[in-house]
Amino acid sequence: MVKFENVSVDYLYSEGLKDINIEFPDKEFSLILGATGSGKSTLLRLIYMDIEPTSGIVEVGQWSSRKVSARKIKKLRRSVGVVFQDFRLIENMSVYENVALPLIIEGYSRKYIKRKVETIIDEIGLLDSINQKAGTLSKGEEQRVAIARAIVKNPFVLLADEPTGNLDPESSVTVFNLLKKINKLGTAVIMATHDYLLIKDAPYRRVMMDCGRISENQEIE
Amino acid sequence: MVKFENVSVDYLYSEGLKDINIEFPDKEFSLILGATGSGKSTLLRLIYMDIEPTSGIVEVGQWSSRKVSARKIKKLRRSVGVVFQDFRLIENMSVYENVALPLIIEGYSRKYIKRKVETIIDEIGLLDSINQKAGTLSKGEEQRVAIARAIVKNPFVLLADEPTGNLDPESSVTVFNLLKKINKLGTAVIMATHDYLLIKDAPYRRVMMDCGRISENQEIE
Amino acid sequence: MRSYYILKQAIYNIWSVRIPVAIAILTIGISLSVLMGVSEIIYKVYSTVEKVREEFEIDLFLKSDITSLQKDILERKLNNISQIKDYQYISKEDAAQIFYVEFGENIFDILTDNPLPESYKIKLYNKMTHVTIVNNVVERINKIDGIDEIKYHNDLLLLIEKYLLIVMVIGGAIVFVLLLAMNMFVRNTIKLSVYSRRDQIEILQLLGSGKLFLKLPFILEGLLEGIIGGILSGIILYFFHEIASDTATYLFDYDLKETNYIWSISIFAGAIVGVLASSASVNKFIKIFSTE
Amino acid sequence: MRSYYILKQAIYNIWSVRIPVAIAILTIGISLSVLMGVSEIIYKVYSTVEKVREEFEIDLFLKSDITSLQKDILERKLNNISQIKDYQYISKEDAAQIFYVEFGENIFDILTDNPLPESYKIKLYNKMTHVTIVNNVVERINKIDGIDEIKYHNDLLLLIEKYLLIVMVIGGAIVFVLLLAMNMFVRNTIKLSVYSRRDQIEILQLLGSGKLFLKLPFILEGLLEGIIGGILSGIILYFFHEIASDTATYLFDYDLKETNYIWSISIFAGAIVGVLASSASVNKFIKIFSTE
Ligand SMILES: Nc1ncnc2c1ncn2[C@@H]1O[C@H](COP(=O)(O)OP(=O)(O)OP(=O)(O)O)[C@@H](O)[C@H]1O
Ligand SMILES: Nc1ncnc2c1ncn2[C@@H]1O[C@H](COP(=O)(O)OP(=O)(O)OP(=O)(O)O)[C@@H](O)[C@H]1O
Ligand SMILES: [Mg+2]
Ligand SMILES: [Mg+2]
Repeated sequence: MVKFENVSVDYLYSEGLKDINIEFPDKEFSLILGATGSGKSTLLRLIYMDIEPTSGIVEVGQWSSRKVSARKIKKLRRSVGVVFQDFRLIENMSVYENVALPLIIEGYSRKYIKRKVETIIDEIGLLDSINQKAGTLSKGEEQRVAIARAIVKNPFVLLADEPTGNLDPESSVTVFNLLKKINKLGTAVIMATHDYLLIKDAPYRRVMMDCGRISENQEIE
Repeated sequence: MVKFENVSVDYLYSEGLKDINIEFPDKEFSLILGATGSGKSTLLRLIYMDIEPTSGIVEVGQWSSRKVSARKIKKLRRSVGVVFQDFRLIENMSVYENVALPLIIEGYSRKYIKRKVETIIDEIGLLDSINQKAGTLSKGEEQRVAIARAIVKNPFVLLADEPTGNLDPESSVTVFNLLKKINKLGTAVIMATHDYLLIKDAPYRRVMMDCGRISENQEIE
Repeated sequence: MRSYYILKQAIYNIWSVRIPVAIAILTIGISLSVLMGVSEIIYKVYSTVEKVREEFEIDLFLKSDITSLQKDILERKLNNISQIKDYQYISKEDAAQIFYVEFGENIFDILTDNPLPESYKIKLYNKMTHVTIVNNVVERINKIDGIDEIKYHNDLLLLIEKYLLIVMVIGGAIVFVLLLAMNMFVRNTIKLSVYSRRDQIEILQLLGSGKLFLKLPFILEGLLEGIIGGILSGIILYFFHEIASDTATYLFDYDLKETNYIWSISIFAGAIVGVLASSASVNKFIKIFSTE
Repeated sequence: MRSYYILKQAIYNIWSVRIPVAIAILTIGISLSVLMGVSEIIYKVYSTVEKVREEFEIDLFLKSDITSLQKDILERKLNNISQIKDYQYISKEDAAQIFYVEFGENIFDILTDNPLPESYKIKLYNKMTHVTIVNNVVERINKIDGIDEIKYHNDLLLLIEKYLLIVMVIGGAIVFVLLLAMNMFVRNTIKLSVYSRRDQIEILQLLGSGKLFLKLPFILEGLLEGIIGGILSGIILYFFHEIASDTATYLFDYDLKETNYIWSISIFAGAIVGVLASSASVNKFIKIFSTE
């Protein structure tokens, strides 16, 4: 479970977040919507504790933003999968290596990693480019690699920040279906998106953000 | 006029471009469509001569890819505006400075630059963040800054690589209208996009790309 | 898999970021060779001075009418002077012999009588060959009966003490300053090399990698750079030895080839420096929150 | 506007990329102070040796029965020896006077007769104070009539020639090697500092910026870094002078404060080094196509 209690984030020129209170239950699929600059990414960054809240508490599973340590944050980040809005691939590593990184970090066996990574790269349709350097991929390809890296370790929460921004409608649907499938397997997914067409009929909770506040929190059964 | 003659680009793992023949007349608005990895960005990069064609000739106005020199490419790039797919803002400069750069490079007066840059930043709706460092902007904001920088110098061709990928539908429409306006003023616009909804009713030429080839070149009056 | 990754990454890093790595290697190589070259020169000067000291001796020429009792007393007194390491009695015949060896002429060919006096050659302990101590010893010896003349090259000692020793001290200071400076250059270069890859460190942290995993590729990279830098420095030193060898033999009567093993020290030192510097550098870029 | 941008950018660069800039400044500062400090030491040793040389003289003691005609001939012959710069006649009275000054005793208090001989003090040209030349000169003088004894400290010259001069040569070599090494360190550091901002250079090129516009902010940055590094080195040298001042006065009889102006050279050198290095570094990252 991910829980925000009176969370605010102050930035120098802009809103950041103001007094956010919200819970994302386990296994649920939530969509975060809102104009650019409304604070979607900031919200997600708080969850993987890339930034600290200026005030308030963020709780993610057993971890709380009140008691952080390098060791705890390390554990937390290992159990959360993140598709960063700017991908954050390591440019001079191959697609394979980028996707394998989370597994390597956790110390899985080479054989397991190979099987797992190849399956997932196949699923996102990049098997042909598996040895290509991430720095030479097209943006859409990079985005798919970023998605593969986020889901490869079966995280307990998956954060996806605009995961289809650089994809054509067809690939977007494929990716969205992938996220749905992962959600069905028990992972909570929190996805920030602008692609209203893609999510039009999705039966998921929609959280609307506006200037650093949650303007609507609409659950759909 | 931008003209491709039998242009191919070879990449290590993937298609790149194969035998492209196409003309983009002056003052026209063209849309480049196609799945991720189909070669849209490669096509655009050839126009601002960030890469060389492996074979064939690219002609942009008075410049030809057959006779390049540092001096000629400098001139060419000054008369072409580019919205890069990955924005390419200078992170530790402010929004103002990033947008002003092309004008500073051309040596305009300080007063002229100030007026021009402030107008355009207002137009893309970032006047509040004018002094914010580009590195701290949200992706959507970065994208709009990238657009502002591309159009600030009234280029004779404007290349826009997925300029609305990180924007919410509303901002996308604003940006698209801005591009239309610029086109009306006489600038040829070549825009690569995935946002079919946005361009649905636009009366512009559509170039469909597929695996490095042009699969359709459909002009609309 | 982790260790495979780490090794591969270290090698790959080196190749994919050639510029900073090449610079780090060059910096380590040049630093080490400058440092070790200068140290070696200073050491050679030092050992030359020591050799001059070691050869320092005091000659006591005895009166021609000295009695053997007086000689006994003299020897006993010499034994009592703690600064004296050793002395050697040279009889009139020994002196003639030495004269023959040194001048190639038999003294009896010139004179029928042997005019050379009996003498003692006195050696002091190495640490005692300082002008003031020597003067003191000479003074004590002077009081002994039966001595005609005392000869010793105190002016040489004076020179050593006034100039050469100073040069040594200055040389030591230079080496010390160089040590600090070179150490700083190597650390800074590696820090910059890591700095240019701070993105990678940040990404790995966002993926939950532990500190060690984060650091090991860089440490290994530092190790490899250090070893290559050390080899580079070894090669430079080798050529320095080749070039300077004749000069060194002439000046210091010293076979430079003897210290050719310096190249192995150089590699070892390079490795240590590389590891320490890269490890410390990565630490600078490890932080919990990206806003820190 | 361009120039405003360039200046602002240079200052801003320095602040926003503190780490590489601080490292560049430190590197320039330490390099300059090591280099200038070592050069100064070597120079001091050199000037001491020169002073010793300058003071070198040959004393000719004349026979007591020398006639004034013989003296005339002698002087004429001395004039003919081209290595001789100068000579000074010292009469018996002058000698007594010198004796008085040196020993504090009037010679006539001890003896009624003045036993001190007439003499000439000969100075050679500085360049001529080498063992072989001196021996040659002495040989020629020796052939002149009326000379009783020639005294000169050839052993000191020998020592200078065998050791001190060698130290000088070695010192010169050290300075030369340091010059190369430091130059490389500074260039590399600045190159790495520019390397960490190669994105910015690439972006500016994509926007059609000319070479000069691209380079000027970095050149200005190099200039500022060089000046600050030079000031740093000036401060280090200043303290080095303060600390070493007494020692230097004692050893070399040299007032270090005299060369305190070294800090200004240091700033000047820093500025030049900074500009050249940064200009060359940026060139490395200027290319037409991003695929090059
Ligand atoms: N490190 C920072 N320093 C200062 N301001 C920041 C920082 N990060 C974000 N902001 C500002 O906070 C606001 C919210 O940013 P955030 O990235 O959360 O927006 P977003 O909803 O993700 O937008 P987008 O849809 O464009 O990605 C923006 O106006 C942004 O400029
Ligand atoms: N520098 C490069 N080296 C190797 N392959 C490259 C390089 N640049 C692009 N490619 C490959 O060429 C193909 C076309 O790339 P391009 O960036 O033109 O696609 P795109 O149509 O712009 O895709 P997207 O919609 O994802 O941006 C991709 O498969 C990509 O992996
Ligand atoms: Mg965002
Ligand atoms: Mg593209």
